[in-house]
Amino acid sequence: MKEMSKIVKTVANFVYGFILIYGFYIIVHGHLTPGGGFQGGAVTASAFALILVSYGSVNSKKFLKKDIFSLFESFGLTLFILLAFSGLGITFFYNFLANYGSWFGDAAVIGVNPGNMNTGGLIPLMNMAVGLEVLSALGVIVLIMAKGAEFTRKKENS
Amino acid sequence: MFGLLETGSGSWSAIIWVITVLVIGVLVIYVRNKGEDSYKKNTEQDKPFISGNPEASKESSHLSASHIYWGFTEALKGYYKPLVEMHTGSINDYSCWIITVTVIVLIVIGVS
Amino acid sequence: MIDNLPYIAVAFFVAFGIYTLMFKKNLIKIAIGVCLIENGVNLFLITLGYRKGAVAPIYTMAPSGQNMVLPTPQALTLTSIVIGIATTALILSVAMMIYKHYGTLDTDEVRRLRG
Amino acid sequence: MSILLNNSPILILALPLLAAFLIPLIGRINKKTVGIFSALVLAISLVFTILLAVKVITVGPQIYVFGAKSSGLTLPSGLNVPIRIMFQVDAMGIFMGLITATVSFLGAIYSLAFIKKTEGMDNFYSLLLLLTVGMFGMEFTGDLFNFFVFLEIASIASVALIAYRGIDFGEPAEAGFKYMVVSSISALVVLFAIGILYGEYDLLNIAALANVIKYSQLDKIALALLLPVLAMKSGAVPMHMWTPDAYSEAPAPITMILVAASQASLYALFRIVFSLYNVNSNTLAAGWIIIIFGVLSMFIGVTMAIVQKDIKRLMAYHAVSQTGYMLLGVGVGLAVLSNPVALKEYGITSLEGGIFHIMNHAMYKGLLFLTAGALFFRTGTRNLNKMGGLAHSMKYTTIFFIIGAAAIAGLPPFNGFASKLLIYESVYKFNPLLSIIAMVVSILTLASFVKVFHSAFLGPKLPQFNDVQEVPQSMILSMAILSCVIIFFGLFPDLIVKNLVHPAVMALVEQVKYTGTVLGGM
Repeated sequence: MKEMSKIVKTVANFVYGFILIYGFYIIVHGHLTPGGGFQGGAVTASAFALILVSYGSVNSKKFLKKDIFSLFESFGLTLFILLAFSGLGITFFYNFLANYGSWFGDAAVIGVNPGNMNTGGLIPLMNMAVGLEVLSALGVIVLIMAKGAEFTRKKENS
Repeated sequence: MFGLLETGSGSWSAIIWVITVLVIGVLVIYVRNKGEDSYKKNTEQDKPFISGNPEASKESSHLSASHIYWGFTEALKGYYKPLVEMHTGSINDYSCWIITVTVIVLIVIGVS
Repeated sequence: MIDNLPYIAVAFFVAFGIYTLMFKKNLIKIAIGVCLIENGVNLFLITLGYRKGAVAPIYTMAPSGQNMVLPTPQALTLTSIVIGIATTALILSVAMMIYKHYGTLDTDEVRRLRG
Repeated sequence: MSILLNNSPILILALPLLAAFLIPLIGRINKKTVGIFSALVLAISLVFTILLAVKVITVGPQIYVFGAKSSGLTLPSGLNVPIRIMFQVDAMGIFMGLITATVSFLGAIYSLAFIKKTEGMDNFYSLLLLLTVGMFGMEFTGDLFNFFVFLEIASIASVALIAYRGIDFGEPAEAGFKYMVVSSISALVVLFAIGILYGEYDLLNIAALANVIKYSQLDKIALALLLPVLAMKSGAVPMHMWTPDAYSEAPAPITMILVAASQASLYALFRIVFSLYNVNSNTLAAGWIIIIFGVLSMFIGVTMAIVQKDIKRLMAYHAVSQTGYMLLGVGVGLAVLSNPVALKEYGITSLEGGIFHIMNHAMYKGLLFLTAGALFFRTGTRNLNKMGGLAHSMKYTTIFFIIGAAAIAGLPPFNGFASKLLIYESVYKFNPLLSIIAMVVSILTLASFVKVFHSAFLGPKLPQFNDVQEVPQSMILSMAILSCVIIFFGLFPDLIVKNLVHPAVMALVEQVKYTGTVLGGM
């Protein structure tokens, strides 16, 4: 992909941070509001896609590295499955942190509530693991597809 | 020991079968050994007799796969031609078959 | 009639998807056909859980005393969307690989395996 | 120890899942260890499966609930619904689980030597483990939506594995594309049917659904949608076209696992018609549909196999044909399900034949695909016309091929004969014509394997294969294990039928056994 005009790049620079923050917001509030790991991760990954489109695949290689993305991907997945394993004393996926008082351990109010962040037990942690996984996995997909598009363009030109 | 597998109208035991085959095999070998023994190794008895023609080289005598059952497929040409043509390899046809069969099954189950 | 509108939309989605799968000759269009059917099925699931005049099933700052729609189909739909993303990404990447080797996306030519 | 044993239904899945996610991390440190690591994990999983099988056969069906102590959730109104995701492992599920565990473990061992390329090798093993997880999940789950998720996991992983060589060659990518499209159609149709059932009964748990199902018009539609697409995933004619493409282009160990994956779909089909619908539905119609799928698969599969030149494609058509036997046996059992006299007289036997054939087929077809992979590994071609005289240099492979071919053709004393005998004799009482077709197909199977044997192994040593050697030890090991299993099953079929197959059949036939374990424990 080629670099786009200066206007696009400036706007992308400006918007990039906001999209990231919004994505992380969705990930962290996954247990309270619509959204969660996957949705937030997808939003975050769209920021990477924006950078890729506006700066072109050659320039964006400096800050979007496939290697780091795939490392984070397997890290997030492993974290998720380890969290699931951690409840194995009772059953797999058992939410032992909920209502325990410590991390995300406040008892959730049944019914209408103001939305206390500090509830949910393992669920917010799992959301974060999934969010990490999804943002990096979609980042890898976007990068690989950009690489493939490069190849097909070369083939069409020749 | 000879665990019998009940098949509803009889039973089957592989062990008995193996023992029977071994017994018959021993008998056959015994009978065969009683026969005339005029064969001698490494004489001209070993060579194939092709009406005096020279023997073809071994490499050229190998029969490749598409020649085997040529007669079978040739005789059933009317069956094979449409069947092979049915496997077009086009993804559109694959989905066509799935949809068609699903519709037929829907009708059959719905009516029954 | 107006209540059944989502189901009619589902029928259209699925019908167009099936049409695309059966008659369109481009691999990318076939990927689009799969996406269409998937969206139709997702819409079907969402509609199953909808109750008229109900609000979203989120208790955070929820208006009290109102009916909520069924959350289970929404969870199912979310899962199915996630799976759908993976499927679509995989179909498109494989289509790219096919284009790399065959130089075409026409289904009539992408059939070296047959017979 | 007991905590491990109590959690064994999930550990069978979760350990390969954890390993699949860890492998990319391990692969960064040392690429060579990933294969041994995944084989090790699958071995542990196999051990757990055997332990669980002993428990299920002796104690009874096991229920494993995710994230809670009991399967039900009592609402404030007093209504008790089985809302949680759960695994329900009965004799039939564990029967399939044993097949999956064995096959994937041997596939991993075989891959140690077979997959030579180091680039992307960690991804290969990750996907292999994910495919195993998907298959286990399909076999153990007691929840319809969960079944859909595992179906998709298995099909996505298998597509990625089929197209694994697609970077270098075009054909694997093509096969992967076709398989992906048909399997996503089938998965979406399954999801649609699940949506129909959910909309009608507000339940996703199979046992709870089976308890309330009425066979209304909507249920009929759901059944009619589920039946053909699951038959398609297991490769029934006339929707079998993806099978030869996918099986021939995947790497050989993956093809062996794909056979087991298609049987997992077959298991789901049986689960739907037996455990979910059972006698509530019109079993005669459903049974005859399955029988017709079976007969078509048997006959068209084997006749197409005779004219093939590609060795793996030929074997893939045989896989279609052998699937027909299973469908025939189980279809006859289903058709007489609501007739207790006929069920007792020949229905159970026919079901036993069909179910036993699933395991036998996974073993001998796996062995045959592995020998085909061994030929490809050494000669670099799959074309039978270019092969010849390989028995001179690959003695072990030849022996294994003979064992596999004899088993698939139903020659005594190998295992194929035992299950085919059960099918022939019981189906003959149901309808003689079907039995005769089955026998003819068996003869044609033998004929086409004679062709493969003659053109690949017999004949003079060809000059271009002068430096061909026997395959590496890990490949021989996995083929040898499969051969031993085949011979053991062939010599003592009664042991297997009595201890594994008969409980599995009864778990299918007696619906109460399936529903009772969930609803009784609530």
